[in-house]
Amino acid sequence: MDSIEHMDLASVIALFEESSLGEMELTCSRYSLKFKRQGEGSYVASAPVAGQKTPKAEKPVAESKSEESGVIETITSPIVGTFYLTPAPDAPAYVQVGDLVEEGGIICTIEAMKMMNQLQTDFPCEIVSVLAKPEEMVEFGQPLFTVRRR
Amino acid sequence: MDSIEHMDLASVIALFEESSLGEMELTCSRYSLKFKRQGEGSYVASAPVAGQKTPKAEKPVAESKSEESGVIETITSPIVGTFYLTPAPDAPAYVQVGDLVEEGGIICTIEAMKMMNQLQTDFPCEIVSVLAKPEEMVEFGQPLFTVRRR
Amino acid sequence: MIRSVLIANRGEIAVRIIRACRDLKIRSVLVYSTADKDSLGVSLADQAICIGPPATAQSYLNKKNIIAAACLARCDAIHPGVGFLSENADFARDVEHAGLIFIGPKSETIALLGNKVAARATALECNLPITPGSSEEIRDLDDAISTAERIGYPIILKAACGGGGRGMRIVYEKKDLANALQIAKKEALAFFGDASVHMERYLENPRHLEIQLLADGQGTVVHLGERDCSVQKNHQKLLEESPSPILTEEMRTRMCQDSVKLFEKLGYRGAGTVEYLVEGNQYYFMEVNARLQVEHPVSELVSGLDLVKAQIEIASGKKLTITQDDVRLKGYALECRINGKSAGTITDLNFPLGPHVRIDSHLLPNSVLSPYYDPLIAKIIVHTPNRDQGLATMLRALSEVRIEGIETNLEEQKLLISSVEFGSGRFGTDLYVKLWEKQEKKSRGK
Amino acid sequence: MIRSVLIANRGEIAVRIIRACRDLKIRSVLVYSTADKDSLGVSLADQAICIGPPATAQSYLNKKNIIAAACLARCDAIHPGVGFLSENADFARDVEHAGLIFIGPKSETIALLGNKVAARATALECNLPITPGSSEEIRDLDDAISTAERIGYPIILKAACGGGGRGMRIVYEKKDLANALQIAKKEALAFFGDASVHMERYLENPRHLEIQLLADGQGTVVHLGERDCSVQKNHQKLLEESPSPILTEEMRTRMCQDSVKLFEKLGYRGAGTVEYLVEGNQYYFMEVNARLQVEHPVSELVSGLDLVKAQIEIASGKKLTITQDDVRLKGYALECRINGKSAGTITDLNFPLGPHVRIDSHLLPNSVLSPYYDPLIAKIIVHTPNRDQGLATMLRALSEVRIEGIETNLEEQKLLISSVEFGSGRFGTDLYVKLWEKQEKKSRGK
Repeated sequence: MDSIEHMDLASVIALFEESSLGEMELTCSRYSLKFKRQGEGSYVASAPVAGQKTPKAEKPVAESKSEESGVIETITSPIVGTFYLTPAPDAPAYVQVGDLVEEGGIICTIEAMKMMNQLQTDFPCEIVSVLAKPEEMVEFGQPLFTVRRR
Repeated sequence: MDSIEHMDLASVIALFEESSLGEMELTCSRYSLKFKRQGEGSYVASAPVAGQKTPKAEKPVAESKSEESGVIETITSPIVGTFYLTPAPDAPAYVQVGDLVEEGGIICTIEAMKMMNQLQTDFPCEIVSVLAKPEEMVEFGQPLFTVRRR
Repeated sequence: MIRSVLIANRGEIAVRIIRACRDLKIRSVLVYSTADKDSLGVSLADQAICIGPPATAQSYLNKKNIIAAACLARCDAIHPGVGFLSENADFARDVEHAGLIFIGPKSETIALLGNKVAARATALECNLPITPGSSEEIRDLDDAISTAERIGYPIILKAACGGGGRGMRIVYEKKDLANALQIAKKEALAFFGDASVHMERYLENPRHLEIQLLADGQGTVVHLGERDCSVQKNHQKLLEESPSPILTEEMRTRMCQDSVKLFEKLGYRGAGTVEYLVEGNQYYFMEVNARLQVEHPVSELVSGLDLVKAQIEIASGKKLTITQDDVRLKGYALECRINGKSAGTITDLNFPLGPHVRIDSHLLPNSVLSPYYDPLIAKIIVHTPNRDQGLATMLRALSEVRIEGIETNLEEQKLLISSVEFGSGRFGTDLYVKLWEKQEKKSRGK
Repeated sequence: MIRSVLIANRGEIAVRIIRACRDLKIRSVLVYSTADKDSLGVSLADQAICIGPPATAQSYLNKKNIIAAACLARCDAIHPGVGFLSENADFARDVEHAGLIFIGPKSETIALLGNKVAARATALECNLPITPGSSEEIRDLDDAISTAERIGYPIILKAACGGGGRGMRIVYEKKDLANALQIAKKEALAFFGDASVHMERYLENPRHLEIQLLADGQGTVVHLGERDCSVQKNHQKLLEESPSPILTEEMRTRMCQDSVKLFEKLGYRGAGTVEYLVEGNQYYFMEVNARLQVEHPVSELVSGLDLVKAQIEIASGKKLTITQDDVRLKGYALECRINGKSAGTITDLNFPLGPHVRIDSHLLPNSVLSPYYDPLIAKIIVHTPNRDQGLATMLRALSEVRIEGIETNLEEQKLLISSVEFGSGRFGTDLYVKLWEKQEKKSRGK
């Protein structure tokens, strides 16, 4: 059985329900709970605990290690630069959603220090969505595309 | 059996249920709990806790409000001063362990600012133990005696 | 020679004094009420003695228990901090009679200055400008009416032995005078045990300035310049700065010289402050605070001196080793008081660090801001070359503060400091109310 | 005019620079590796840009990504902090070529000073005393043997382009010279890409002193006195103080004047330090640190100046508005570095507050002390009237520190500061080892 601090909510509720208790309050460093059986009065409450920083939303999704086909993966930026979907302002895009791309196919360029860095895929895939905004800065690890392995 | 801090919730609940208690509150460095048996009436609790600081050991035990005889109670110092069990250096002690004291009986003196403050009991009791060291400083709220109500 | 100090106070000022003791290698003994048993002060002091329950009358104002504790813990001296017994002449006398050193002025000085009428009279003797009014007690309604005619409305009635805004009544018209006099006398009696009141001209929107002084009681008095404490809410100071943005060098010189003169006349010993009201280019003596003040760090930063250390050294009989010429005021300091607006457990607490920032506080994460006592959480004080940089640094510091679990005045303070009015330096004691009305209007406009 | 600064660093120095930017109302952009995404710097900066994975070669040393980030975030300037790229002449040049301002010396100055042989030669031109040795590269074993004979054993071989203790070999006897020379050359090539080494007399137990300077590159150079950094462990500084307890006024004057002369000769721009070894009443030029240093707060406190602000103002083309006469060094400052001895999550963290104490840190409760980078937790710096009080105040501050979850050097630092040896001011760079041996003996004795 887990220590109190690391129990999941379902287990705590189950224990309370199985018991003959009318009310229960539990506070530990990670959370705080109050239970009261139905019909015991009108009060039902739960209280969060402050502290615990929520993780940042922009956490880059790491590329999946799986080699299975059909798996959805995220392609992230390997450098800091400006993201372009087209080789030139008036040229057509390298890829569009739904395109099938071969291994080594160019999918975008990232401009840094006046250099155009073409990004190639490591594996054959289908473009599922474009995540970065064209002509805007991308940072290291920023998700650019989601793709499906073929 | 685990120490209280490391008990799992199910065991705590079980112990409570097996007992004849109507209510239970438990606070330790890791968590805090309150239980109440079903249909125990009007008591509605609110949880304190937080500051995981363990309460100081010297916390004076509050005098019990109960008027029941036989109850063990602690008599604490109402002032800051030097604790004496005798009215004079060579005189016999006001009380000794085992003595029966009437309401208003003198049990010790506390000297402060060259004044001897005689401490009387509020109720008839038997001296169970002497907790403070004679001729040493006692602070406000410091336990001086444990007594049994008569 | 002081080897051991009993601190008869609590909160951040107790911690401040403990730190000074440690810096001086002096033992510190702190008294505390049961409500403060888990406080930072109790854990930092070399010894801590419980003196009573939460109610101040039975603990922090319990002279007998405090002095007994000092004697039993073999202390040489008692530091009263600010508030509580710090301006209680009887306490100072009892401390002296118990053979201990009272770290503060002589009890006679405290007694004299505690009576507003007597203090005004002494200031007059030193030719300090005082607000037009009676330097004596108002005898009766006729006396009140004629005095009010003479000095002009609005007038303010004050308890002769009062302080802290209590027992004051402002009167704008003659028809309200009789009733106000009656109430003021009743309040004076109720709060201070003395029905005497006196009357002064009421300044509607003055600035509050005060001159910080140090005197050794052996002939040397030095001043550390002024603090401008004009930003207040219900007579409670919120921001204090030095130098004042409105003071001319000429006015500053006169106010400082007057203050030194008064302290010389008083034979004052220790740290103390002369408070003034300023309107336009006129200043008026208001009162002497015969003790350390909450906002003392402002003067510490501009002067580079340590006022608490100085208090202890003066109390131990040392002469001041500095003269006025040695006091070099440098740069600008601003103090911001962070107060709780509710009591309770502070679940998360983070103070700003880094250059130019000093924090005086008695709270840690998971501390409880006690419902029994004043709600000060921390004093944030910055020291910079000038006011413009001081405001920027204070805003930087405030932006790093994190307090969870209780409500605070942090946002109000940010609003005040970033306001055009505070930035300009031109405002009166009504700034808080004005800005708050503005803010309310904005919220309503939405 | 600098309106926006990119900070190419991490940890407490990044936070220090962000605070300076905020005080100057300048926008701050911080680059960070994925390991630092939850750092205080990232949360305090106006913008944060991820530039690579934890490995420094791909993040904090990744010039291309850093400069690209600066351009794309429309920064005017890059502040390199300390360490990493702060003394990399190529980086400074690339920054300049990208049309950005490098907040530091000109790239040529960095290049010149990065070569120990060239730096020694320049110091010699300015008539600075240097340790007996070769001012040129050691050509071969014969050259080594004759040079060693001339200057006397023990000698030290150093990589000409080296630094940080790497590529050094101490030789006590002639018979070990051939082997040592071979290894030193190999290490120099491996670490610094250049096999050149030179030879100096090895001082066995010297003091490390350094003079802090500020120069605007437009003719004005001022010094802020010395820092004594003699307390070290494995060539890493642990404690830094100013003024030094061993320096006579006459020696101080000469060292400061020599340092100013050298910076004038170099046409130096920005903040920089001249390091010296001191033995008895002799001092020897060692090297120039052409950047900000970790221990800069010590000089900030005694001088009342803000070195990071000054760096930014100088970089923006402003002339220094102060002359040497305006620099008034006041009191005593001591810095204590609190380092982690293990990485991990800091479950509880409490820094000391109150008067005379400054804390520079980048950690909060629940922060992770990263295993990838240097283990500095906080710099605690005190400023007091004199050394005796400084030591007392530092011990007071250290006694309030609470760090849980990782191991730290807190107890070692307390031991050092409270030791008779450190208290006396008379000790060498071997103090740490000596005290530790003593402590070990004591423990064994038990």
